[in-house]
Amino acid sequence: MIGIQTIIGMAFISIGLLFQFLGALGLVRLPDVYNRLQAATKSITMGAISIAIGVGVIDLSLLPKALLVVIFLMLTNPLSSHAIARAAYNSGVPLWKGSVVDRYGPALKKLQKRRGRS
Amino acid sequence: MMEELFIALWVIMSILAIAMAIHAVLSRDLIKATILMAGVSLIASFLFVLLRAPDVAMAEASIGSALTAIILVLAIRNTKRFEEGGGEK
Amino acid sequence: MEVTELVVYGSILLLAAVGIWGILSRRNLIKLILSLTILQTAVNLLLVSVGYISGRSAPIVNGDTGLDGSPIGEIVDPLPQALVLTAIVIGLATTAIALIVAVGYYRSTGTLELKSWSYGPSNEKEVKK
Amino acid sequence: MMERYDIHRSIPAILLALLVAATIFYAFVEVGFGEAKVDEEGSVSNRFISNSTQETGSSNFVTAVVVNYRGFDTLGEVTVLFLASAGMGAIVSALPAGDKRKRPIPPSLILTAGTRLVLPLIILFGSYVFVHGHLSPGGGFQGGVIIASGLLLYLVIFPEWKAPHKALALSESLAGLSFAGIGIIGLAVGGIFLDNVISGLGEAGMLVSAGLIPLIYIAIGIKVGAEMTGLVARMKGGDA
Repeated sequence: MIGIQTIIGMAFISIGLLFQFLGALGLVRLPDVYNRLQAATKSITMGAISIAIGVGVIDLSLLPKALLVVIFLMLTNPLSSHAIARAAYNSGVPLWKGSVVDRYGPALKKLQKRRGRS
Repeated sequence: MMEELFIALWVIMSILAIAMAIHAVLSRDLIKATILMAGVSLIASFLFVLLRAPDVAMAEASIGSALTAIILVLAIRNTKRFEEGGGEK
Repeated sequence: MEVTELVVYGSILLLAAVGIWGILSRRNLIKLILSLTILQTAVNLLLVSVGYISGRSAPIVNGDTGLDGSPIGEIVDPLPQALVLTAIVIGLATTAIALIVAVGYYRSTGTLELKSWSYGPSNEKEVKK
Repeated sequence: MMERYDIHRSIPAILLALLVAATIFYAFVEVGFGEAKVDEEGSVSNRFISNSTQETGSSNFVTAVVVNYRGFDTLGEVTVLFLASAGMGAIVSALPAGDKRKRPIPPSLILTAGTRLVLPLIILFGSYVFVHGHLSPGGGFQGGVIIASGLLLYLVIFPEWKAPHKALALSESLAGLSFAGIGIIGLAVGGIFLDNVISGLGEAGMLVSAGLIPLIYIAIGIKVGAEMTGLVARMKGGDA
Protein backbone atom coordinates (compact mmCIF):
# COMPACT_ATOMS: atom_id res chain seq x y z
CA MET A 1 0.00 0.00 0.00
CA ILE A 2 1.32 3.38 -0.95
CA GLY A 3 1.46 5.72 2.00
CA ILE A 4 0.47 9.37 2.07
CA GLN A 5 4.15 10.26 2.44
CA THR A 6 5.05 8.65 -0.88
CA ILE A 7 2.17 10.39 -2.62
CA ILE A 8 3.26 13.82 -1.37
CA GLY A 9 6.85 13.13 -2.34
CA MET A 10 5.87 11.93 -5.79
CA ALA A 11 3.76 15.07 -6.25
CA PHE A 12 6.81 17.22 -5.46
CA ILE A 13 8.96 15.20 -7.86
CA SER A 14 6.33 15.49 -10.61
CA ILE A 15 6.22 19.28 -10.21
CA GLY A 16 10.01 19.31 -10.39
CA LEU A 17 10.07 17.20 -13.54
CA LEU A 18 7.47 19.43 -15.18
CA PHE A 19 9.60 22.49 -14.48
CA GLN A 20 12.74 20.76 -15.71
CA PHE A 21 10.93 19.94 -18.95
CA LEU A 22 9.74 23.53 -19.31
CA GLY A 23 13.26 24.77 -18.68
CA ALA A 24 14.67 22.48 -21.37
CA LEU A 25 11.93 23.61 -23.76
CA GLY A 26 12.77 27.22 -23.00
CA LEU A 27 16.44 26.59 -23.72
CA VAL A 28 15.49 25.38 -27.17
CA ARG A 29 12.71 27.80 -28.04
CA LEU A 30 13.62 31.18 -26.55
CA PRO A 31 15.39 33.71 -28.77
CA ASP A 32 18.48 35.07 -26.96
CA VAL A 33 20.91 34.39 -24.12
CA TYR A 34 19.05 36.33 -21.46
CA ASN A 35 15.68 34.73 -22.08
CA ARG A 36 17.25 31.27 -22.18
CA LEU A 37 19.10 31.98 -18.97
CA GLN A 38 15.83 32.89 -17.32
CA ALA A 39 14.29 29.58 -18.38
CA ALA A 40 17.31 27.62 -17.12
CA THR A 41 17.24 29.43 -13.79
CA LYS A 42 13.58 28.67 -13.31
CA SER A 43 14.21 25.02 -14.01
CA ILE A 44 16.74 24.93 -11.19
CA THR A 45 14.76 26.95 -8.65
CA MET A 46 11.52 25.11 -9.05
CA GLY A 47 12.76 21.87 -10.60
CA ALA A 48 15.81 20.77 -8.68
CA ILE A 49 14.66 22.18 -5.34
CA SER A 50 11.27 20.55 -5.57
CA ILE A 51 12.83 17.22 -6.57
CA ALA A 52 15.17 17.44 -3.56
CA ILE A 53 12.25 18.17 -1.22
CA GLY A 54 10.29 15.29 -2.73
CA VAL A 55 13.14 12.85 -2.11
CA GLY A 56 13.43 14.14 1.45
CA VAL A 57 9.71 13.62 2.06
CA ILE A 58 9.72 10.07 0.71
CA ASP A 59 12.70 9.03 2.85
CA LEU A 60 12.59 11.12 6.01
CA SER A 61 16.15 10.21 6.98
CA LEU A 62 17.35 12.11 3.91
CA LEU A 63 15.39 15.26 4.75
CA PRO A 64 18.21 17.19 6.51
CA LYS A 65 20.58 16.56 3.61
CA ALA A 66 17.88 17.53 1.12
CA LEU A 67 17.25 20.78 2.99
CA LEU A 68 20.98 21.52 2.95
CA VAL A 69 21.00 20.96 -0.80
CA VAL A 70 18.01 23.30 -1.14
CA ILE A 71 19.70 26.05 0.89
CA PHE A 72 22.90 25.73 -1.10
CA LEU A 73 21.06 25.82 -4.43
CA MET A 74 19.13 28.90 -3.32
CA LEU A 75 22.42 30.59 -2.42
CA THR A 76 24.37 29.73 -5.52
CA ASN A 77 21.84 29.63 -8.35
CA PRO A 78 20.97 33.38 -8.42
CA LEU A 79 24.66 34.19 -8.07
CA SER A 80 25.73 32.07 -11.01
CA SER A 81 22.90 33.22 -13.29
CA HIS A 82 23.64 36.84 -12.38
CA ALA A 83 27.31 36.31 -13.18
CA ILE A 84 26.53 34.65 -16.51
CA ALA A 85 24.10 37.38 -17.55
CA ARG A 86 26.54 40.12 -16.56
CA ALA A 87 29.43 38.44 -18.36
CA ALA A 88 27.30 38.00 -21.47
CA TYR A 89 26.29 41.66 -21.45
CA ASN A 90 29.80 42.90 -20.84
CA SER A 91 31.27 40.76 -23.61
CA GLY A 92 28.80 42.26 -26.04
CA VAL A 93 26.11 39.64 -26.61
CA PRO A 94 23.23 41.58 -28.18
CA LEU A 95 19.71 41.62 -26.87
CA TRP A 96 16.89 40.13 -28.87
CA LYS A 97 15.23 42.51 -31.33
CA GLY A 98 11.94 42.41 -29.51
CA SER A 99 13.37 43.25 -26.10
CA VAL A 100 11.46 46.04 -24.42
CA VAL A 101 13.68 47.40 -21.69
CA ASP A 102 17.41 47.45 -20.92
CA ARG A 103 18.16 49.00 -17.57
CA TYR A 104 21.70 47.68 -17.20
CA GLY A 105 23.24 49.41 -20.20
CA PRO A 106 22.49 53.03 -19.16
CA ALA A 107 23.43 52.25 -15.56
CA LEU A 108 26.74 50.79 -16.73
CA LYS A 109 27.42 53.86 -18.89
CA LYS A 110 26.68 56.19 -15.96
CA LEU A 111 28.99 54.16 -13.74
CA GLN A 112 31.81 54.31 -16.28
CA LYS A 113 31.37 58.08 -16.70
CA ARG A 114 31.55 58.58 -12.94
CA ARG A 115 34.65 56.44 -12.67
CA GLY A 116 36.28 58.25 -15.57
CA ARG A 117 35.76 61.61 -13.82
CA SER A 118 37.12 60.63 -10.44
CA MET B 1 14.83 -4.35 -15.24
CA MET B 2 17.96 -2.74 -13.81
CA GLU B 3 19.95 -3.91 -16.80
CA GLU B 4 17.54 -2.32 -19.29
CA LEU B 5 17.64 0.94 -17.34
CA PHE B 6 21.44 0.80 -17.36
CA ILE B 7 21.58 0.31 -21.12
CA ALA B 8 18.99 3.02 -21.81
CA LEU B 9 20.78 5.62 -19.67
CA TRP B 10 24.14 4.58 -21.07
CA VAL B 11 23.01 4.89 -24.69
CA ILE B 12 21.45 8.34 -24.21
CA MET B 13 24.38 9.72 -22.26
CA SER B 14 27.10 8.27 -24.48
CA ILE B 15 25.44 9.58 -27.63
CA LEU B 16 25.35 13.03 -26.01
CA ALA B 17 29.00 12.71 -25.00
CA ILE B 18 30.17 11.63 -28.44
CA ALA B 19 28.20 14.40 -30.13
CA MET B 20 29.69 16.96 -27.77
CA ALA B 21 33.19 15.60 -28.34
CA ILE B 22 32.83 15.75 -32.14
CA HIS B 23 31.51 19.29 -31.89
CA ALA B 24 34.41 20.23 -29.59
CA VAL B 25 36.96 18.90 -32.07
CA LEU B 26 35.30 20.64 -35.01
CA SER B 27 34.63 24.01 -33.43
CA ARG B 28 37.01 26.86 -34.22
CA ASP B 29 36.10 28.81 -31.11
CA LEU B 30 38.39 27.44 -28.41
CA ILE B 31 36.24 28.69 -25.52
CA LYS B 32 33.26 26.85 -27.00
CA ALA B 33 35.38 23.73 -27.41
CA THR B 34 36.48 23.99 -23.78
CA ILE B 35 32.91 24.23 -22.55
CA LEU B 36 31.94 21.23 -24.65
CA MET B 37 34.91 19.31 -23.23
CA ALA B 38 33.69 20.14 -19.72
CA GLY B 39 30.30 18.76 -20.75
CA VAL B 40 31.94 15.52 -21.91
CA SER B 41 33.63 15.25 -18.52
CA LEU B 42 30.37 15.88 -16.69
CA ILE B 43 28.62 13.15 -18.68
CA ALA B 44 31.59 10.87 -18.02
CA SER B 45 31.15 11.45 -14.29
CA PHE B 46 27.49 10.41 -14.66
CA LEU B 47 28.65 7.26 -16.45
CA PHE B 48 31.05 6.58 -13.58
CA VAL B 49 28.10 6.67 -11.20
CA LEU B 50 26.35 4.16 -13.45
CA LEU B 51 29.45 1.96 -13.27
CA ARG B 52 29.23 2.07 -9.44
CA ALA B 53 32.34 4.19 -8.96
CA PRO B 54 31.26 7.20 -6.85
CA ASP B 55 34.82 8.12 -5.84
CA VAL B 56 35.94 8.38 -9.44
CA ALA B 57 32.75 10.25 -10.31
CA MET B 58 33.47 12.92 -7.68
CA ALA B 59 37.06 13.25 -8.89
CA GLU B 60 36.02 13.47 -12.52
CA ALA B 61 33.28 16.02 -11.84
CA SER B 62 35.52 18.31 -9.83
CA ILE B 63 38.81 17.89 -11.68
CA GLY B 64 37.73 17.08 -15.21
CA SER B 65 34.91 19.52 -15.61
CA ALA B 66 35.90 22.32 -13.22
CA LEU B 67 39.65 22.67 -12.90
CA THR B 68 40.66 21.52 -16.39
CA ALA B 69 38.11 23.87 -17.92
CA ILE B 70 39.38 26.73 -15.75
CA ILE B 71 43.02 26.27 -16.70
CA LEU B 72 42.09 25.86 -20.39
CA VAL B 73 40.09 29.10 -20.29
CA LEU B 74 42.95 30.91 -18.56
CA ALA B 75 45.43 29.62 -21.13
CA ILE B 76 43.14 30.72 -23.97
CA ARG B 77 42.81 34.15 -22.37
CA ASN B 78 46.59 34.36 -22.38
CA THR B 79 46.84 33.37 -26.04
CA LYS B 80 44.27 33.57 -28.79
CA ARG B 81 40.64 32.64 -28.83
CA PHE B 82 40.09 31.49 -32.41
CA GLU B 83 41.80 28.82 -34.39
CA GLU B 84 43.54 30.06 -37.52
CA GLY B 85 42.83 28.97 -41.07
CA GLY B 86 39.59 29.34 -42.96
CA GLY B 87 39.83 33.06 -42.46
CA GLU B 88 36.67 33.65 -40.48
CA LYS B 89 36.45 35.89 -37.40
CA MET C 1 29.15 -11.03 -27.69
CA GLU C 2 26.27 -9.55 -25.81
CA VAL C 3 24.49 -6.35 -26.54
CA THR C 4 25.66 -4.67 -23.31
CA GLU C 5 29.27 -5.33 -24.17
CA LEU C 6 28.80 -3.96 -27.66
CA VAL C 7 27.07 -0.81 -26.43
CA VAL C 8 29.40 -0.01 -23.54
CA TYR C 9 32.77 -0.77 -25.09
CA GLY C 10 31.64 0.51 -28.48
CA SER C 11 30.53 3.89 -27.17
CA ILE C 12 33.62 4.35 -25.02
CA LEU C 13 35.92 3.48 -27.90
CA LEU C 14 34.03 5.82 -30.22
CA LEU C 15 34.72 8.58 -27.70
CA ALA C 16 38.38 7.54 -27.69
CA ALA C 17 38.36 7.57 -31.51
CA VAL C 18 37.06 11.14 -31.47
CA GLY C 19 39.94 12.10 -29.20
CA ILE C 20 42.51 10.38 -31.43
CA TRP C 21 41.01 12.03 -34.49
CA GLY C 22 41.31 15.42 -32.83
CA ILE C 23 44.94 14.79 -31.95
CA LEU C 24 45.79 13.65 -35.47
CA SER C 25 43.94 16.22 -37.52
CA ARG C 26 44.12 19.51 -35.59
CA ARG C 27 47.11 21.81 -35.65
CA ASN C 28 46.15 24.22 -32.92
CA LEU C 29 48.13 23.42 -29.77
CA ILE C 30 45.30 24.08 -27.33
CA LYS C 31 42.96 22.02 -29.48
CA LEU C 32 45.48 19.19 -29.34
CA ILE C 33 45.58 19.35 -25.55
CA LEU C 34 41.79 19.44 -25.43
CA SER C 35 41.55 16.34 -27.62
CA LEU C 36 44.06 14.66 -25.36
CA THR C 37 41.77 15.40 -22.40
CA ILE C 38 38.84 13.78 -24.21
CA LEU C 39 40.98 10.72 -24.94
CA GLN C 40 41.98 10.62 -21.27
CA THR C 41 38.33 10.63 -20.18
CA ALA C 42 37.56 7.79 -22.56
CA VAL C 43 40.47 5.69 -21.32
CA ASN C 44 39.42 6.23 -17.71
CA LEU C 45 35.89 5.13 -18.56
CA LEU C 46 37.27 2.02 -20.28
CA LEU C 47 39.37 1.06 -17.26
CA VAL C 48 36.52 1.49 -14.79
CA SER C 49 34.07 -0.37 -17.01
CA VAL C 50 36.34 -3.42 -16.92
CA GLY C 51 35.85 -3.58 -13.15
CA TYR C 52 32.06 -3.35 -13.30
CA ILE C 53 30.08 -6.39 -12.27
CA SER C 54 26.38 -6.28 -13.05
CA GLY C 55 23.97 -6.26 -10.13
CA ARG C 56 26.47 -5.28 -7.47
CA SER C 57 26.84 -2.13 -5.42
CA ALA C 58 29.63 0.43 -5.07
CA PRO C 59 32.75 -0.68 -3.15
CA ILE C 60 31.65 0.91 0.10
CA VAL C 61 30.22 -1.11 2.96
CA ASN C 62 27.97 0.45 5.56
CA GLY C 63 26.10 -0.86 8.56
CA ASP C 64 23.73 -2.99 6.51
CA THR C 65 26.07 -4.89 4.26
CA GLY C 66 28.66 -7.03 5.89
CA LEU C 67 30.95 -4.95 8.09
CA ASP C 68 31.84 -8.20 9.82
CA GLY C 69 31.90 -10.75 7.05
CA SER C 70 33.70 -10.37 3.77
CA PRO C 71 31.57 -8.48 1.23
CA ILE C 72 32.80 -10.60 -1.64
CA GLY C 73 30.03 -11.23 -4.11
CA GLU C 74 28.32 -7.94 -3.24
CA ILE C 75 30.58 -5.18 -4.51
CA VAL C 76 32.30 -4.33 -7.77
CA ASP C 77 36.05 -4.44 -8.25
CA PRO C 78 37.68 -1.52 -6.39
CA LEU C 79 41.13 -1.87 -7.94
CA PRO C 80 40.54 -0.18 -11.34
CA GLN C 81 38.72 2.62 -9.56
CA ALA C 82 41.75 3.33 -7.36
CA LEU C 83 43.99 3.30 -10.44
CA VAL C 84 41.71 5.68 -12.33
CA LEU C 85 41.53 8.03 -9.34
CA THR C 86 45.30 8.35 -9.58
CA ALA C 87 45.15 8.75 -13.35
CA ILE C 88 42.65 11.62 -13.22
CA VAL C 89 44.74 13.65 -10.78
CA ILE C 90 47.95 13.07 -12.74
CA GLY C 91 46.08 13.99 -15.91
CA LEU C 92 45.33 17.45 -14.56
CA ALA C 93 49.02 17.98 -13.73
CA THR C 94 50.17 16.98 -17.21
CA THR C 95 47.47 19.10 -18.84
CA ALA C 96 48.57 22.13 -16.83
CA ILE C 97 52.22 21.66 -17.81
CA ALA C 98 51.29 21.19 -21.47
CA LEU C 99 49.17 24.32 -21.42
CA ILE C 100 51.86 26.49 -19.92
CA VAL C 101 54.27 25.21 -22.57
CA ALA C 102 51.66 26.12 -25.21
CA VAL C 103 51.42 29.63 -23.74
CA GLY C 104 55.20 29.88 -23.95
CA TYR C 105 55.10 28.75 -27.59
CA TYR C 106 52.55 31.45 -28.31
CA ARG C 107 54.62 34.12 -26.59
CA SER C 108 57.77 33.25 -28.54
CA THR C 109 56.24 32.62 -31.98
CA GLY C 110 53.03 34.65 -31.96
CA THR C 111 50.91 31.75 -33.09
CA LEU C 112 49.39 28.58 -31.73
CA GLU C 113 49.36 26.69 -35.02
CA LEU C 114 51.85 23.97 -35.72
CA LYS C 115 52.68 24.49 -39.37
CA SER C 116 55.07 21.56 -39.36
CA TRP C 117 56.01 19.09 -36.70
CA SER C 118 59.12 20.88 -35.60
CA TYR C 119 60.23 22.93 -32.66
CA GLY C 120 59.96 26.66 -32.89
CA PRO C 121 58.86 28.87 -35.77
CA SER C 122 58.76 26.84 -38.93
CA ASN C 123 59.44 29.44 -41.60
CA GLU C 124 60.80 32.92 -42.10
CA LYS C 125 57.46 34.66 -42.43
CA GLU C 126 56.36 33.71 -38.94
CA VAL C 127 59.58 34.92 -37.39
CA LYS C 128 59.09 38.32 -38.99
CA LYS C 129 55.51 38.49 -37.77
CA MET D 1 32.18 28.45 -38.13
CA MET D 2 32.82 24.74 -38.33
CA GLU D 3 31.65 24.46 -41.94
CA ARG D 4 34.88 25.98 -43.14
CA TYR D 5 36.87 22.90 -42.20
CA ASP D 6 37.89 20.82 -45.16
CA ILE D 7 36.73 17.47 -43.87
CA HIS D 8 38.31 15.47 -46.70
CA ARG D 9 41.78 16.29 -45.39
CA SER D 10 41.07 14.58 -42.09
CA ILE D 11 39.60 11.42 -43.54
CA PRO D 12 42.89 9.48 -43.03
CA ALA D 13 42.89 10.61 -39.39
CA ILE D 14 39.31 9.45 -38.90
CA LEU D 15 40.08 6.10 -40.50
CA LEU D 16 43.17 5.63 -38.36
CA ALA D 17 41.27 6.54 -35.18
CA LEU D 18 38.49 4.10 -36.03
CA LEU D 19 41.06 1.40 -36.75
CA VAL D 20 42.69 1.92 -33.35
CA ALA D 21 39.29 1.86 -31.65
CA ALA D 22 38.28 -1.33 -33.46
CA THR D 23 41.51 -3.04 -32.44
CA ILE D 24 41.06 -2.15 -28.80
CA PHE D 25 37.43 -3.21 -29.01
CA TYR D 26 38.46 -6.59 -30.38
CA ALA D 27 40.82 -7.01 -27.44
CA PHE D 28 38.28 -5.94 -24.85
CA VAL D 29 35.46 -8.15 -26.05
CA GLU D 30 37.56 -11.05 -24.76
CA VAL D 31 37.63 -9.46 -21.30
CA GLY D 32 33.88 -9.26 -21.06
CA PHE D 33 31.67 -6.67 -19.48
CA GLY D 34 29.80 -7.12 -16.21
CA GLU D 35 31.13 -10.59 -15.48
CA ALA D 36 32.16 -11.63 -11.98
CA LYS D 37 35.90 -11.58 -12.44
CA VAL D 38 36.92 -10.99 -8.83
CA ASP D 39 35.28 -14.00 -7.28
CA GLU D 40 37.90 -16.64 -7.92
CA GLU D 41 40.57 -17.13 -5.30
CA GLY D 42 44.02 -15.79 -5.94
CA SER D 43 43.25 -12.56 -7.76
CA VAL D 44 44.54 -9.33 -6.26
CA SER D 45 41.11 -7.75 -5.98
CA ASN D 46 39.79 -10.82 -4.22
CA ARG D 47 42.50 -10.61 -1.60
CA PHE D 48 41.86 -6.90 -1.07
CA ILE D 49 38.10 -7.30 -0.79
CA SER D 50 38.31 -10.27 1.61
CA ASN D 51 40.85 -8.81 3.98
CA SER D 52 40.59 -5.05 3.71
CA THR D 53 37.94 -4.47 6.37
CA GLN D 54 39.91 -6.45 8.96
CA GLU D 55 43.31 -5.13 7.99
CA THR D 56 42.59 -1.45 7.51
CA GLY D 57 39.22 -0.84 9.16
CA SER D 58 38.11 1.32 6.25
CA SER D 59 34.57 1.05 4.95
CA ASN D 60 35.53 2.47 1.55
CA PHE D 61 37.55 -0.04 -0.42
CA VAL D 62 38.91 2.49 -2.88
CA THR D 63 40.29 4.48 0.05
CA ALA D 64 41.81 1.34 1.51
CA VAL D 65 43.56 0.57 -1.76
CA VAL D 66 44.69 4.13 -2.45
CA VAL D 67 45.96 5.02 1.01
CA ASN D 68 46.93 1.73 2.55
CA TYR D 69 47.85 -0.93 0.02
CA ARG D 70 49.20 1.54 -2.50
CA GLY D 71 50.16 4.31 -0.09
CA PHE D 72 53.68 4.62 -1.40
CA ASP D 73 52.29 5.12 -4.91
CA THR D 74 50.03 7.87 -3.58
CA LEU D 75 53.04 9.59 -2.05
CA GLY D 76 54.62 9.52 -5.49
CA GLU D 77 51.44 10.89 -7.04
CA VAL D 78 51.36 13.83 -4.66
CA THR D 79 55.01 14.41 -5.49
CA VAL D 80 54.12 14.53 -9.19
CA LEU D 81 51.52 17.19 -8.41
CA PHE D 82 54.10 19.17 -6.48
CA LEU D 83 56.55 18.88 -9.38
CA ALA D 84 53.90 20.07 -11.82
CA SER D 85 53.15 23.09 -9.67
CA ALA D 86 56.84 23.92 -9.23
CA GLY D 87 57.56 23.35 -12.92
CA MET D 88 54.74 25.69 -13.89
CA GLY D 89 56.19 28.32 -11.59
CA ALA D 90 59.61 27.92 -13.23
CA ILE D 91 58.20 28.11 -16.78
CA VAL D 92 56.00 31.14 -15.98
CA SER D 93 58.94 33.05 -14.55
CA ALA D 94 60.97 32.35 -17.72
CA LEU D 95 58.25 33.33 -20.19
CA PRO D 96 58.56 36.54 -22.19
CA ALA D 97 56.01 39.12 -21.09
CA GLY D 98 52.65 39.00 -22.82
CA ASP D 99 50.66 41.91 -24.14
CA LYS D 100 48.86 44.04 -21.59
CA ARG D 101 45.19 43.35 -21.30
CA LYS D 102 42.58 45.97 -20.56
CA ARG D 103 41.51 46.21 -16.98
CA PRO D 104 38.81 43.73 -16.00
CA ILE D 105 35.37 45.03 -15.16
CA PRO D 106 35.04 45.22 -11.36
CA PRO D 107 32.68 42.70 -9.80
CA SER D 108 29.21 43.69 -8.75
CA LEU D 109 28.03 43.89 -5.16
CA ILE D 110 25.90 40.77 -5.48
CA LEU D 111 28.87 38.69 -6.57
CA THR D 112 31.25 39.91 -3.87
CA ALA D 113 28.74 39.53 -1.05
CA GLY D 114 27.59 36.15 -2.31
CA THR D 115 31.14 34.89 -2.65
CA ARG D 116 31.96 35.93 0.89
CA LEU D 117 28.87 34.05 2.01
CA VAL D 118 29.49 30.88 -0.01
CA LEU D 119 33.26 30.50 0.32
CA PRO D 120 33.28 29.25 3.96
CA LEU D 121 30.57 26.74 3.09
CA ILE D 122 32.63 25.42 0.18
CA ILE D 123 35.71 25.05 2.35
CA LEU D 124 33.63 23.33 5.04
CA PHE D 125 32.24 20.91 2.48
CA GLY D 126 35.69 20.14 1.15
CA SER D 127 36.94 19.39 4.65
CA TYR D 128 33.91 17.17 5.23
CA VAL D 129 34.72 15.24 2.08
CA PHE D 130 38.31 14.52 3.02
CA VAL D 131 37.71 13.85 6.70
CA HIS D 132 35.05 11.26 5.82
CA GLY D 133 37.17 9.69 3.10
CA HIS D 134 37.20 6.27 4.77
CA LEU D 135 33.44 6.16 5.29
CA SER D 136 31.80 7.68 2.23
CA PRO D 137 32.69 8.41 -1.37
CA GLY D 138 35.36 11.03 -1.57
CA GLY D 139 38.70 11.55 0.00
CA GLY D 140 41.75 13.70 0.00
CA PHE D 141 41.94 14.36 -3.72
CA GLN D 142 38.28 15.23 -4.18
CA GLY D 143 38.10 17.33 -1.02
CA GLY D 144 41.30 19.15 -1.88
CA VAL D 145 40.01 19.95 -5.35
CA ILE D 146 36.73 21.25 -3.88
CA ILE D 147 38.66 23.58 -1.56
CA ALA D 148 40.83 24.69 -4.48
CA SER D 149 37.77 25.46 -6.60
CA GLY D 150 36.37 27.57 -3.75
CA LEU D 151 39.59 29.58 -3.59
CA LEU D 152 39.52 29.92 -7.38
CA LEU D 153 36.05 31.39 -7.12
CA TYR D 154 37.58 34.02 -4.85
CA LEU D 155 40.41 34.49 -7.35
CA VAL D 156 37.96 35.03 -10.20
CA ILE D 157 35.60 37.35 -8.33
CA PHE D 158 38.35 39.56 -6.91
CA PRO D 159 40.82 40.07 -9.78
CA GLU D 160 43.06 42.28 -7.67
CA TRP D 161 43.61 39.53 -5.11
CA LYS D 162 46.95 37.81 -5.52
CA ALA D 163 47.21 34.21 -4.42
CA PRO D 164 49.35 33.95 -1.26
CA HIS D 165 52.04 31.77 -2.75
CA LYS D 166 54.15 31.75 0.42
CA ALA D 167 51.31 30.50 2.62
CA LEU D 168 50.33 27.96 -0.02
CA ALA D 169 53.90 26.66 -0.23
CA LEU D 170 54.12 26.49 3.56
CA SER D 171 50.91 24.50 4.03
CA GLU D 172 51.85 22.26 1.11
CA SER D 173 55.25 21.49 2.59
CA LEU D 174 53.84 20.87 6.06
CA ALA D 175 51.20 18.51 4.70
CA GLY D 176 53.78 16.63 2.64
CA LEU D 177 56.07 16.36 5.63
CA SER D 178 53.29 15.02 7.81
CA PHE D 179 52.43 12.44 5.13
CA ALA D 180 56.03 11.25 5.05
CA GLY D 181 56.20 11.45 8.87
CA ILE D 182 53.17 9.18 9.23
CA GLY D 183 54.89 6.79 6.87
CA ILE D 184 58.00 6.82 9.02
CA ILE D 185 55.90 6.14 12.13
CA GLY D 186 54.68 3.02 10.36
CA LEU D 187 58.27 2.12 9.49
CA ALA D 188 59.41 2.55 13.10
CA VAL D 189 56.56 0.68 14.77
CA GLY D 190 55.44 -1.91 12.26
CA GLY D 191 58.53 -2.30 10.13
CA ILE D 192 56.81 -1.29 6.87
CA PHE D 193 56.71 2.19 5.41
CA LEU D 194 53.16 3.61 5.75
CA ASP D 195 52.11 0.58 7.81
CA ASN D 196 48.70 1.15 9.36
CA VAL D 197 49.82 0.50 12.93
CA ILE D 198 46.69 1.55 14.84
CA SER D 199 44.08 0.08 12.54
CA GLY D 200 42.37 -1.72 15.39
CA LEU D 201 41.50 1.54 17.12
CA GLY D 202 37.84 2.50 17.03
CA GLU D 203 34.83 0.75 15.63
CA ALA D 204 34.63 0.19 11.89
CA GLY D 205 32.14 2.54 10.29
CA MET D 206 32.61 5.33 12.83
CA LEU D 207 34.52 8.55 12.25
CA VAL D 208 37.40 7.56 14.53
CA SER D 209 38.42 4.32 12.90
CA ALA D 210 40.67 2.93 10.20
CA GLY D 211 43.83 3.97 12.00
CA LEU D 212 46.07 6.30 10.08
CA ILE D 213 43.91 6.54 6.93
CA PRO D 214 41.96 9.68 7.97
CA LEU D 215 45.17 11.40 9.05
CA ILE D 216 46.86 10.63 5.74
CA TYR D 217 43.80 11.76 3.81
CA ILE D 218 43.67 15.04 5.74
CA ALA D 219 47.32 15.65 4.83
CA ILE D 220 46.61 14.78 1.19
CA GLY D 221 43.57 17.05 1.15
CA ILE D 222 45.48 20.08 2.41
CA LYS D 223 48.36 19.37 0.06
CA VAL D 224 46.20 18.87 -3.01
CA GLY D 225 44.14 21.97 -2.21
CA ALA D 226 47.24 24.14 -1.89
CA GLU D 227 48.83 22.65 -5.01
CA MET D 228 45.78 23.03 -7.23
CA THR D 229 45.25 26.61 -6.07
CA GLY D 230 48.89 27.41 -6.83
CA LEU D 231 48.66 25.72 -10.22
CA VAL D 232 45.67 27.72 -11.39
CA ALA D 233 46.90 30.96 -9.83
CA ARG D 234 50.13 30.57 -11.77
CA MET D 235 48.20 29.94 -14.96
CA LYS D 236 46.15 33.08 -14.27
CA GLY D 237 49.24 35.10 -13.45
CA GLY D 238 50.73 34.25 -16.85
CA ASP D 239 49.67 37.62 -18.19
CA ALA D 240 50.98 39.66 -15.29
